Amino acid sequence: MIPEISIYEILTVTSILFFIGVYGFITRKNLISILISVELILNASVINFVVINKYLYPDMLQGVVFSLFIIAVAAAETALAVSIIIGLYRQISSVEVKDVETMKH
Amino acid sequence: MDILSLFILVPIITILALVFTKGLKQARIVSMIGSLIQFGMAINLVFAYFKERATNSDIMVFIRDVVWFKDFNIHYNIGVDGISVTLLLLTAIVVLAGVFISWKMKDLPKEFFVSLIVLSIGVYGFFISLDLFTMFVFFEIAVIPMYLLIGIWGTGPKEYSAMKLTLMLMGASAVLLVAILGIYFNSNADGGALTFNILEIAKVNIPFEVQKLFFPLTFIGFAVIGALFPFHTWSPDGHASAPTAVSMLHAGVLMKLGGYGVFRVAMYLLPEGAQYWSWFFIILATIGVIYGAFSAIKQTDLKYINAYSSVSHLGLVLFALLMLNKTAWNGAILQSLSHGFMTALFFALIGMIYERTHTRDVRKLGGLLKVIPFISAIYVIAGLASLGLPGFSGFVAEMNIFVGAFEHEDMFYRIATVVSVSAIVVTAVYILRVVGIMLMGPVVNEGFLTLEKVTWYEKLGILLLLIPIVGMGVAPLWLSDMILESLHPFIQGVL
Amino acid sequence: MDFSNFLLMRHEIILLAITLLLIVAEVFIPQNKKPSIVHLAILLFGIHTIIGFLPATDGNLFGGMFRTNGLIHLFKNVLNVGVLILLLQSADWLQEKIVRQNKGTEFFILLFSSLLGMYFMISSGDFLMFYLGLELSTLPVAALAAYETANRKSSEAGVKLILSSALASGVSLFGISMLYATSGSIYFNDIIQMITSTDLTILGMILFFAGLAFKISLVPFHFWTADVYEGAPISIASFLSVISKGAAVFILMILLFTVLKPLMHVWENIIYVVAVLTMFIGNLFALRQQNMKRFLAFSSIAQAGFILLGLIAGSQLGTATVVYFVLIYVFSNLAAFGVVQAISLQTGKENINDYEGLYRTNPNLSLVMMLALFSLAGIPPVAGFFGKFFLFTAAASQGYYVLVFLAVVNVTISLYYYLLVVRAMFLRKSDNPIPFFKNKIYMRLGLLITVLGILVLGLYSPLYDYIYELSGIFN
Amino acid sequence: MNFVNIILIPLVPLAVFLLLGIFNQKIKPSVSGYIGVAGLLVSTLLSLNTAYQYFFVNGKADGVYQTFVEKTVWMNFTDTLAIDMGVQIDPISVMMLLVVSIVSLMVHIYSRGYMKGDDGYTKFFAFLSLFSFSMYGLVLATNLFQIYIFWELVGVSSYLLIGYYYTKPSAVSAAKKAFIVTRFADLGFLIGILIMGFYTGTYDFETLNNPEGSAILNWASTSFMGLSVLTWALILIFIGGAGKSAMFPLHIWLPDAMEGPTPVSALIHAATMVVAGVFLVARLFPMFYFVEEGFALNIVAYVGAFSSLFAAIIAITQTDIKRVLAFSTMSQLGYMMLALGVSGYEGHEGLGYMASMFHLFTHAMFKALLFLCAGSVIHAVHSNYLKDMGGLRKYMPITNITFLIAALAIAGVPPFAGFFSKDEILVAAFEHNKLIYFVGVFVAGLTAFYMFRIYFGIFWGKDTKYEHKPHESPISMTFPLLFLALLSIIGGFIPFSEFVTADKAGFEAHLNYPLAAIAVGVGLIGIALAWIFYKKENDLANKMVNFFGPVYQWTSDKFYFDEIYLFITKKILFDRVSAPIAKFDKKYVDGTMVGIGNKTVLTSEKIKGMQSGKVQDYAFAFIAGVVIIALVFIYLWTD
Repeated sequence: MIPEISIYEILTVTSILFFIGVYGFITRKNLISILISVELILNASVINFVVINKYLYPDMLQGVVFSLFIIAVAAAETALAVSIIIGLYRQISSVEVKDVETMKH
Repeated sequence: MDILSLFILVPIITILALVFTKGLKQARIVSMIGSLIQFGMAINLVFAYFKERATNSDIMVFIRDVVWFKDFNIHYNIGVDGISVTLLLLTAIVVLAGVFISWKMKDLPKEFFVSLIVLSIGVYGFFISLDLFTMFVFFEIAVIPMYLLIGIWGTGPKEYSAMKLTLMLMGASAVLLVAILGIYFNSNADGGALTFNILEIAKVNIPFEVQKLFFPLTFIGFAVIGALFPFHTWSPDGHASAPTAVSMLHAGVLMKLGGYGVFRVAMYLLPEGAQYWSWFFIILATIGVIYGAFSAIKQTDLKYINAYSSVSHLGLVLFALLMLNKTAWNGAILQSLSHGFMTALFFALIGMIYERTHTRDVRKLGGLLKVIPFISAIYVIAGLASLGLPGFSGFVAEMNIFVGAFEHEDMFYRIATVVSVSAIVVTAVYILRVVGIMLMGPVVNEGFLTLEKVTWYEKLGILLLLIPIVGMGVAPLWLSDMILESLHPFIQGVL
Repeated sequence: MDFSNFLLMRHEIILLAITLLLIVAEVFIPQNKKPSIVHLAILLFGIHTIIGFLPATDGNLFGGMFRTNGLIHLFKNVLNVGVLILLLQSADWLQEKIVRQNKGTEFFILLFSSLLGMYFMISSGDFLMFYLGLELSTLPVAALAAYETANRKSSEAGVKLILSSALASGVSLFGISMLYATSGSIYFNDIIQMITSTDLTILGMILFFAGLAFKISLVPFHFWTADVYEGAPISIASFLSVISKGAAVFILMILLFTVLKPLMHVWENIIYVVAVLTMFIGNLFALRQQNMKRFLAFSSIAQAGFILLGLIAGSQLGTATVVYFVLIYVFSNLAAFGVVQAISLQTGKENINDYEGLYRTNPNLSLVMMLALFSLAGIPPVAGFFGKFFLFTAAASQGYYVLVFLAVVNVTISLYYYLLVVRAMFLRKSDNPIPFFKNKIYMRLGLLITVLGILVLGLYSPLYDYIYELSGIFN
Repeated sequence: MNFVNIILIPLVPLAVFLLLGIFNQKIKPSVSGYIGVAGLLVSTLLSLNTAYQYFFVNGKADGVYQTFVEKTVWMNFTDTLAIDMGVQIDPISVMMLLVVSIVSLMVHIYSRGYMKGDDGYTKFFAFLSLFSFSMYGLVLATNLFQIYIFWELVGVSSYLLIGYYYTKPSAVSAAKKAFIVTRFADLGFLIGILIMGFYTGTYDFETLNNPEGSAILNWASTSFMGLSVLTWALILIFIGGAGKSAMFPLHIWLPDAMEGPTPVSALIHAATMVVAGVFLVARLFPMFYFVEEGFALNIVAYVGAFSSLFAAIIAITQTDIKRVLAFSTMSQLGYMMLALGVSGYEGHEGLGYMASMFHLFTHAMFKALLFLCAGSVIHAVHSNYLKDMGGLRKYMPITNITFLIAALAIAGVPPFAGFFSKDEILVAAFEHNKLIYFVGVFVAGLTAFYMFRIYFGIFWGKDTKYEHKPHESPISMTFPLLFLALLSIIGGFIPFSEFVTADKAGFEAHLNYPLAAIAVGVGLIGIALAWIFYKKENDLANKMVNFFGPVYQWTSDKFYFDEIYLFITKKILFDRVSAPIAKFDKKYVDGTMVGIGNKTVLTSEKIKGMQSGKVQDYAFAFIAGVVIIALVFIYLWTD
């Protein structure tokens, strides 16, 4: 709860964050950096939850709790993703996104 | 078990029996027995019907109504009137004849007969059901086996023809489905419950706007299988590629579903829509009649000739149905029957000729009367029947249609009638052309001199089909009266 | 709270127990006995499935985070049956995996935890539980998609799935946050009271919807489907296309009909558009597929499009028809995948033209396949026809005749490509057809059940009536 | 009347037909011949009995011949319209019974000799019986639809008999032509029937023909394009009759029909079937006469007159004796038509009607005789062409005599039958329409000329050398000749006007000597000319040919009518209509249906790029989808 910053600024920031993540996801060449962009997207929503909770509905902690869970799940997700990517790397020794286009049409 | 459900049950049992058969001999015996029983039941049904009719004056008799899906108010609801009885008889005869004709089916005989009988189940069910949903189910059951029957046992570009036939008919049934749903959701127009029951819906007066919207869908949905111009193109290719027995069932029975459906559903449930649209479809039907006849002239493949003549003859059925009067409708039903027997007979004969000479190209044939007199003579008779010679069923049907159509008070309809009457000359042209080239004249091919004479099972098949043709032609009174009195309620419903 | 309430979570608890037990077994069963773990798993899960059918009571737990009722219970059973069939069909494949690559147990563990996730997802009472369920059901599948570590395609499938699903869940989380912002709660019951049709709510709903549409693989959120199906092991492909899709459809339906009911005037249009797109795109792509897995992938996309016709009704009729259709779809699609599985297991062939002349060598398999395809295409008298017809009825009941018409056009298109497979199996004669082979008992059992389902479910009307009265709950 | 006997008349031949037709292979030829003859004999006796009963015992009531009808419903159309099957006994039907019976019997007997040794012997007799059955049914018909039914049946039996030598392409095409041309005419007939039934509400001749009946009285009630609909109906029906009776321009089938065996030509294409048209007009005569002051009747008259002239001219130049006879038949039929056309109704006014029927009767006899003679000649020399004949009188005296008698009869030389009937016709024409009268007289002359041309050509003229000597035909063939010759001699003395008249009340007909004299004179001139040209072998004929040049060419080519028809059917109908339709069907109608399918497949090929396999493209599509949906449903589509 920061007095001189209204919820709108923060939500704007999170939205920008979200779209940065999306942009990164779409443009990065490297699978790992795509993962990072995903993290950005998730974090955008995490911040959303916390901020909305704090600014709008301060009497309950649903948003905050939610955000904790999101963080945890995100960690698991990343771990799994990285392991799969490593599995891929073992075969083609590359984590370039252009190397995962064998199946198409 | 009531007398009608047996028409579904017996084929199913036959199929189950077929599953355990080995080889051609057992398969054909089993299916022959099955269709013989069916045939007997059909005959019996006719008498039972007369007995029932004497006491019972409902629109439909032998009604059996079992709730199926109660939330949709879907019932397994069956019953017959004079019209469906005759059509059931037609089906039974054609199927039996078909079994005889395919006596020597070499490749996968068991599967062949199974699919054949599945098809017949669909047809029987369609003719007896009084519930739109059940009707639709049987309709599709009747269509799908055609794909395998043509695709596996056919000749020529069979895969193409089979696919085309199936898709066009299924597309039609898709349109039909929309129409059926439309009728269903307006069946409570008078505040009753939603229902698929034809007799119930007929009592409801569905709003004119709705009828105007859904009649064309219903009509086209059914008429495609009745080879309505310009949706007829599935039938020539389908016929040409199909094996003999299938062509017989296809032209003899399956295409009747169209006319019957139009009559039972489109005309009966949406009468105002029918009146509103009839002029338009009359034009299509008339074109079909003339067009089919003319394009038959130029064909060289026997099966194509008959396919196009079917387009012409069945165009006449739709034409008559659209005239919305009793005589014409009577003619339409009679025409369905007579065309059923005639084309079945034609295709049977063509099949025999093809089996012996290995060609269906008229230009390669000649002088068959000398070498296979029986088949050829029957072919001539069938030809004469199909060009509407008195003494055969075709004449009776066509005269009913023409007289009935001419009774229409609107000049436009009478002119249309005159136009379609002129088809009888064109018919004569293409029939006699084939007879002249193929049967008469000198024997063109030395090989023909040693052709195998007709066999007993072929004779049986032929006679099965020939007798009704002559019977209807010589003494039409009982049949046409039976149909006429079944038509009364419908006429009251429509007009 | 007294512990009898935990009986409401019967499914979840038992499944959890089974999973843990399998982990323990993995530790204790000696190497040479490993294959028997398959029998164990199937046995246990079979028992679990049967127990599932015992009558259950409705109720909530954890202050409404977890709720269950007759329909949800029924649906969990449907999922169980599906998974059981799937296990039966993939048993042989797993055994040889175990023998050759010494892996297998984790398959069950991952599969079951994913199923557990779905349980939680469909009986979730708030967005948190929903989110957890969603993730729990997605992530293990991603791992399973990459199961064949030796196979590049498999890993690629895994990568594509995990990344896309991460994005999807991110987006839908963002949406959920917006819904939270407007309604001030993550509990469905509270949201129902609070929700109003503001732009932010609609935006939130759309974002959230995208997340589920991704799992159901609706256009334009479907692209991952074909690639993942093709790369992943067949069992996983069929798991994705049947079980997870079914679960997602179910929860989407619940949310649309309850929480988002006030926004119906919006989402019915969205669904209209998406349905049309999905049916056409799915069918058009399916037309030209050669690989059976890809083929089924697109066909399953198209099927999802049909399902939306039930959702759009937004009534008890809609609920009933959707559940009924999904139930039938489970059997039909599993049958199709089962045959593909069996053949690819024996010969490694997965292309349509490999199936040429199949009927003459393996009539039974071909017949099963034909039934399955007819059921998917909606040909009477097999179950699929009834499912589709009722879906169309549901749509028509709201006056969407045009939509129904487009749908039946698509039925015709789909019939074309289903018949292409039938053509290959029945019409064509091949010079080197797939030789005759006999399936192992599990596979046969798996196929048998599906065939029975396809034949019986449609004609046996009381089942539908039962579903229909259960469906009253959400309206 | 005893209707059982009458109904048996058609049924016996039918039974014979079924018997011979079904057991075709089993029965041996000689037997089948006897069966056929026996069957016809029974019918003949029954007919004679009927005729006697009707004309002399119980037919008349207060001076007018009654009409007896016995019928039963065959099929119901509407509440009013139905097809009945039955027998109608009145003067013309009884008269026709006699004609058909006698000629048919003679032909049956004759055929036993003529067709001996032909491998289709049984089939032949089966067809003959079928024809006799149909013809009886036709003449006994009680209503338009029944007559139409048997009309078609005689048509088909004629088709079968013309195509009897079915391995001969010419025979096949002739049969086809005959059937299709008549079928085309029947189209008119059928439409006529439809109109008639629709406006009068009945098909029964009794009701239609009743001069006080509603049908005739209200003829003016509805009109179409300036004419009463009934007139249209009658014209259309007459087209049907014209087709069967080979009236111009529907005559083209008759000459080709000579491809059939000669007895067939004698029976069907000379004596019985071809007069069906005349019979039909006579059947509906009251309608023709009363409706719109006989507008339709005039058409009948002029068509008849023109046809008779036209045919007579062509007959002169033909070299195939059967074709000469065919055209002569056509010309005589024209005579009958014009006679009906100029006839009145009441009493002596109805002379033309009576004369027409009279001529029908006598013509049946002598024309059948002519054909049978021709047959026996052809039998002897195995050729139809005059050039192969000559001087046959030495070899076949009986044929020679009988042919001469027949020729004299047709030339209208007293006291032979033809003289009387022809004279009555000319009188009737003279009283009503001078133009037609002159045509008639001219035709009479031409008839005498061409008939004696072939007579001399066959039996006199050059002495052709025959490789094997021609001989007189066996008794089975000569007996019919003699019998018919007898009838051709005495037939004329029957007081026809007592029996067969338009109003069914007999009247006193007497020769009109001046007119008779003119007619006979013209006839004799014709004969004389023929004598000069063809009695002795000389080159006068060729001189004439050269003199006329092109005209001769046209006539001998029958004014190119076959070619015209051929052009219309082959070039226009087949190539300009059918072929395009067939092509259109394949190309466009079918093309569209197939095209829809191909387009779908093509589209799916086009859009495959969407599935690019790049996970980032998928993500982009995902986000784009979300954004677009959001924009659309938040800003555009907000209802």
